[in-house]
Amino acid sequence: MRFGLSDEQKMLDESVRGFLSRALPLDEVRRLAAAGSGYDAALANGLTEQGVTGIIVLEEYGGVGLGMVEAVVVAEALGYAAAPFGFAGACVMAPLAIAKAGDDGARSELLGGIAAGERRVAVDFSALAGTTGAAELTLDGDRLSGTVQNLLDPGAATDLLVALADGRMALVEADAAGVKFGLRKTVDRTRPLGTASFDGATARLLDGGRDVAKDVLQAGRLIIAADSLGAGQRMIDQAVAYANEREQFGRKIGSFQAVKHTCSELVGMLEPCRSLIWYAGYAREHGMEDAPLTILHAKSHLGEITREVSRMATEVHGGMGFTDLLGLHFWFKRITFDRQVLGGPERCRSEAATLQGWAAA
Amino acid sequence: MRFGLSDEQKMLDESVRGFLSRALPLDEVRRLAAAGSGYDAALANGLTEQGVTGIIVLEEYGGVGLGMVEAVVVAEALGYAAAPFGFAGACVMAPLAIAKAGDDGARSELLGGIAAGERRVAVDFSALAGTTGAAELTLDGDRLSGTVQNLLDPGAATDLLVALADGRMALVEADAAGVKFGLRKTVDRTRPLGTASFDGATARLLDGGRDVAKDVLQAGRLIIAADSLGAGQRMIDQAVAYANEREQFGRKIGSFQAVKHTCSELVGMLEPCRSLIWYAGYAREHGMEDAPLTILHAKSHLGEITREVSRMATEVHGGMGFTDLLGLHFWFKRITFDRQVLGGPERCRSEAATLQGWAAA
Amino acid sequence: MDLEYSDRHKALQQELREFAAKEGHRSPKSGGGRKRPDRKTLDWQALLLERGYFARTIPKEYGGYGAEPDVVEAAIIADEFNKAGLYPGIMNQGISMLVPTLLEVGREDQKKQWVETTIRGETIWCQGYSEPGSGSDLAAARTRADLDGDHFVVNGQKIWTSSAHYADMMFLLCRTEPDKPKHEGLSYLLLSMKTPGIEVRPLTTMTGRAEFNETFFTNVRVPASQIVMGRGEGWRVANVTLKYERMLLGDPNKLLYRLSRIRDLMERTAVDGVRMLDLPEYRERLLKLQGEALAWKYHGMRLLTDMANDVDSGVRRLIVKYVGTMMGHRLSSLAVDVLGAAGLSYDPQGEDKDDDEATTWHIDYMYDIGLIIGGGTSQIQKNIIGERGLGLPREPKTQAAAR
Amino acid sequence: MDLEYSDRHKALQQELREFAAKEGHRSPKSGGGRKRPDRKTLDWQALLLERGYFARTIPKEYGGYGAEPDVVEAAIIADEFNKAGLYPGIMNQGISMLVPTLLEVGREDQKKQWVETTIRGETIWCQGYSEPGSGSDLAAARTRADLDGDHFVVNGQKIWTSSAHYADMMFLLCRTEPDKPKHEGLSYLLLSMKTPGIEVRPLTTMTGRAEFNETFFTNVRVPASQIVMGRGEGWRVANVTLKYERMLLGDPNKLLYRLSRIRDLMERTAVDGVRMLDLPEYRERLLKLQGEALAWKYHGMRLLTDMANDVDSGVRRLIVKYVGTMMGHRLSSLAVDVLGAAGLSYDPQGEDKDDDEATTWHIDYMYDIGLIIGGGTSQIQKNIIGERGLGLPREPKTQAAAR
Repeated sequence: MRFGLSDEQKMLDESVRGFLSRALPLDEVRRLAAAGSGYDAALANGLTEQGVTGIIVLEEYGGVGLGMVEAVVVAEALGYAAAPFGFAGACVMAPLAIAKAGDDGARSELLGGIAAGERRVAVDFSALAGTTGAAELTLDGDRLSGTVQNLLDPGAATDLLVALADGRMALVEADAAGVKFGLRKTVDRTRPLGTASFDGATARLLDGGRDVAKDVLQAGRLIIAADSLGAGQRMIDQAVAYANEREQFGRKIGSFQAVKHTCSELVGMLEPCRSLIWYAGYAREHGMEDAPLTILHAKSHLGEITREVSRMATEVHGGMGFTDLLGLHFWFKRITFDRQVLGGPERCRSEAATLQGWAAA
Repeated sequence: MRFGLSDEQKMLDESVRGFLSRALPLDEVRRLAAAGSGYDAALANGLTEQGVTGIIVLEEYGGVGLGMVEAVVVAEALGYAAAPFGFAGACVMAPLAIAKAGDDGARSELLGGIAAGERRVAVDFSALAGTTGAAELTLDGDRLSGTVQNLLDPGAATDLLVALADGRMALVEADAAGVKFGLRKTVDRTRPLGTASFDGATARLLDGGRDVAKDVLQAGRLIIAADSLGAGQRMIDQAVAYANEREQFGRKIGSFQAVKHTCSELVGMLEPCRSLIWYAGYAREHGMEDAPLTILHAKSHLGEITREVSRMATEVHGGMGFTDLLGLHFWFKRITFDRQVLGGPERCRSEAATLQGWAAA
Repeated sequence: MDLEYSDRHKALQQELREFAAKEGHRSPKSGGGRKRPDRKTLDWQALLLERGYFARTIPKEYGGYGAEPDVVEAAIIADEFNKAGLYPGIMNQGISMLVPTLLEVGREDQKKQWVETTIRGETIWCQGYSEPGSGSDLAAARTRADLDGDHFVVNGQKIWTSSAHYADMMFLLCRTEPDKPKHEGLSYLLLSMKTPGIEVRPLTTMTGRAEFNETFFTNVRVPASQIVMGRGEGWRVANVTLKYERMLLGDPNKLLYRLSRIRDLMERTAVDGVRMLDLPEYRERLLKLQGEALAWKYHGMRLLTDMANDVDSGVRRLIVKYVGTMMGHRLSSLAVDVLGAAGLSYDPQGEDKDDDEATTWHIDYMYDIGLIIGGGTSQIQKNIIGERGLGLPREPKTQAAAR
Repeated sequence: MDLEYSDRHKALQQELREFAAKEGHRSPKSGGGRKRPDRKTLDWQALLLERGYFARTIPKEYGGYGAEPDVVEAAIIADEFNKAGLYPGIMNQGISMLVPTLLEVGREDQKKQWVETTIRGETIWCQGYSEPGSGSDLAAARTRADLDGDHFVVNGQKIWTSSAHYADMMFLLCRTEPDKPKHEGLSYLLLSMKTPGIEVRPLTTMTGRAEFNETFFTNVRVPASQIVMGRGEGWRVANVTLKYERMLLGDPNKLLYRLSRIRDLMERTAVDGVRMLDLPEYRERLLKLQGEALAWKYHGMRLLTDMANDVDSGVRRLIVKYVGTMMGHRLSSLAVDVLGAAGLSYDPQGEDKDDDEATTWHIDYMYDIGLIIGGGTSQIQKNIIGERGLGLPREPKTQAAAR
């Protein structure tokens, strides 16, 4: 009986973090951010070797066959590294949607490619997530029309998975006829969003009902929350290190209560979030009754906390935090992005109220 | 052209504050709080001599004939002193209601008594204010029935003024037949609330329409906000003095950034509130268009700010702030009271939204 | 992560439900902690100890149940007691603070002598730490204990001795080595409150109740053997106690319980005919706090796991008191707002009686400030988190202090 | 309190409305402050100066309008310009910071030389204060200026010199008396950016734009007469400038304008067909900020009155920068949330072009952090408020620093 990572989970964590810290020194983050595609073949291959692309894909389909606890561990590591890599949509929501709502044919055709890093699926669930820029889609038989603006993980996408407001999901190939697909730069240069317009494009219908689509959305929200946890932790670690190093007024600035107490507050805010994320992953994996509620709170609470963390940790760095020089802003922007996608804190709390019968649906 | 008090207003301020600081040393506050009636004849007589009871009553009725700026100045002074004295209801809302909705007879009969400190009118506007414990009242001709729970300024009340949900107001004598009137102790021992039940009691109808009743309510809210400003300022002054005096770890605690910065944050929060209160008083007095909005914000913003002030200023005092010894808690409780009566911050903001057309009425 | 119920857990859950059905009527309504437990409470406590629903992991030789630590078991017990509305057992300073301290650093004979009677609720302890001149600066304690033969002779004054007026015993931080540097001159003594020379005076707080005392010592003789660890090691022992006190002050179960009470209150309370729960401005506050409290709940489970596995939780533990007490205040703030004007009523009934709902919440709202301050203020906690938890440099010695 | 419009005020209001109708078409869309004003902006600025809608209270001999200070007049002008959507005039560091500094402590010849061309927008200034090693500890500046005959010779490096790449002049804080204690060894020089030996390198910030520069000085010769006040008095002059900078950074009009833009945005933005303004969780945040911003507006009017009456505003002024910049960040935070996922687009166009709405808000959201830090961080501001404003004791000298 244990609340915490197993030895295997710790090994996974160390392995992925080790790889990322080697693969993504600050200069490399900077280079990839400047390119702005949200995808780098070498990085993606390395992560594929780490098992990241197939983390939740069953072994029979060529995946690693692990669960949501492992997925949040990976997500935190990716956030910590500000990795220009699409995970929440491409490696969690997409395979989950296919596994839950696809037929045997879809599963065997698609999941292996995802696990192998060959298929990269951008995902838009705005029609269900309560975001601005909602998807406007119609599906007539297998013909998809309409537009989306918030495709997660569009970098080098081979396929696009979109959810309709009624819970049907549709998968189309990115280069299919009738599809116009492009990237839009976001404030987080490590992760663009995608836009697409569909004009009667041929789609594969994944219809597991609205509950399945919402469940896929919840999984994505949890992963995004875990990503922001990693980004927040990185900012705190950098703030503490800077406070231990920078001198002003003849002293290490960390010896001033103003700075020291800020660092203490940061840890007081963020550290409990890790347990919330772990528990939500565990509850989701084991189909526990409180999983959806916990995930909604994970997304909203992390959104609130990491915003404060991103400001306060930057403040600890003084003017240097505001420059491009230390690269601290990559994590600031990562946090900015994570807060807004798949539904912000207000939206997730509002759903949590409905879920508990505290507000009318 | 001047944003600030005139010389006359400053003199009034100094005079009332001077009187209160002589009349209400901490021991006297303690004694009157223990008695708990919210009224003391000697104090009330002194304040009457200061012109406080007649501050907004026209000179032709025996009052001082001043306006809402002077009234907020007095209210701040009363809050600063934690004076066990009913001002918002008895000396502002009541004479305002009579002046605005009473006929000539009512005015000449009642206003002089209020100004002279002989008539003390407890006031309940819960039916309009959006508080818990709302008034449940019916008025049949001149017969009042029902109950109220939140009578402001009930100490030694001679009359009770209640507002109905439709905006009619009724004035009954506290000892009239069919009236059961009593005090209930609140957490703020300097100010009880009153409860009353009416069983066909003879009432004097003051019907100026709903707008007049709401205007009276707004005046009361502004006065309560000004009271909490005074209480908050007192807590800050005491915190700063304590930080300059108490030593720990071989230093004045005010030399620690943790304490110093807390004091600075307190001033940063509260000081702009004074301008908001002054402006709201001025706008209300001169019938400016933005007066109601400003008052709603004054009540809600002061409620939020002074809660933080009450906690943080207590924290500066450490354990001593939590004891009864320094009496700091009288102001803490004053702030607690002011936040809840006549509609809390959430309610006032909600009204402000409606007023601006940001929300449906 | 491994939180699934094994067959053993399912059996425990079943057992608890049967226990609640069969024995639940014997539970006292509330046990206080502010007063000496009555007969009913003591009997209930004995029953809980026998069944292992209290002090479950304390070794049998000290009166506990002797079970292996298990986070899920602890959660199941808390949960079932909560659901059935059963009193979960006595929580006082002896049980929450002294017992774990003795188990960690006490002598064998001290554990034998004090743990069992304390967890049974028979021996009541109070804490002799703070002094009027040294609140945050605890190590500056000036209460003296001078060795005279085989006794210490104690002279001085303590403040915030919460249950001193009915306690049997005190754990006392005092200065036995006045010539040594501040932190090295302290010792930690256990003494009977019946020893001649002790005077207890009630201390009224902002709640209007005398929840605390000042305690005066005049030539109070304490056998020298009643020291925990050695002379000059009092600061170390005191820090062990503080560790447990700070855990207690941030207890997530208390906060979750409070949250559910506020939700109930919001369902029952209406303004202009609309339930507070249906007013989005209030509901949003409740939801924000629910998110915080859930994170805190799982953080608490993580800490329990650390403890069961003898892992040092480091900064995770150091944040508990600061974060937990602030959250408590935010919760009681919401409750007080929901009560609103009608709920400004305040009429505390004293230690032995139940208070009405509004009074109870206002007491909590004020007492929470006391908790933010007591046991080391938030400022002290943030020093500790930063220095011990994050390795940030201490404040340099000042010229004055260096003198 | 006296805020009523006299006949004179009503006339001014009328005059402004006629001005807007007749001359409004000549107003530039936005004037920047991040770039050199163009011809259209300079012409507009000249018109405003002529009418007294800018620099209204600056004496005529320095190119101003020479009016008596009047809070209501200032408010009417701001209000009418706001309503008509007219550009209110150039705001740059020369105008907001150097001009009031010179008017307060400059020599007569310096005022004559610099005030008029600066307020006309013809002379652009940048600020040479911070250095890489001394951000918060401004008085630790190490850039040297050694007297050589009738010139100072400047060597060193400055950072955060925002408009250095197109500025004509710099006001520079530098060390002229290296043997004197830290705060007494500084002087405040005015120098041309065309002087040989100055190198300006762009400094990119988190917004991705090069809003600032680093400026390097190698044997830069500055006539000794170009000093403001005397040698060793630079810290005093710098603090005058900082006073005005900090006022500027907390400008309530900017915050109110931002608030009204957010309200518009909330009317235009919808989620699932519901306007954000109709979502109570967002509306409540807007209302809270409106309350804060209104208090701030009237606080600003109070400060203007103080200034007009030569009253020292004390702590009221000292809070401006800290409170105003934090409020700015809370406002831009709400804007960024209202924009949501669709509004994550970010594509700054550089200094000379207009950015789209989402990009503009994200720039503000980040730039606000820079404002919280720049001009003295919030921590420094709180030291100043506590020590200068409230009379709290300074931190005692540390043993290390005392050495």
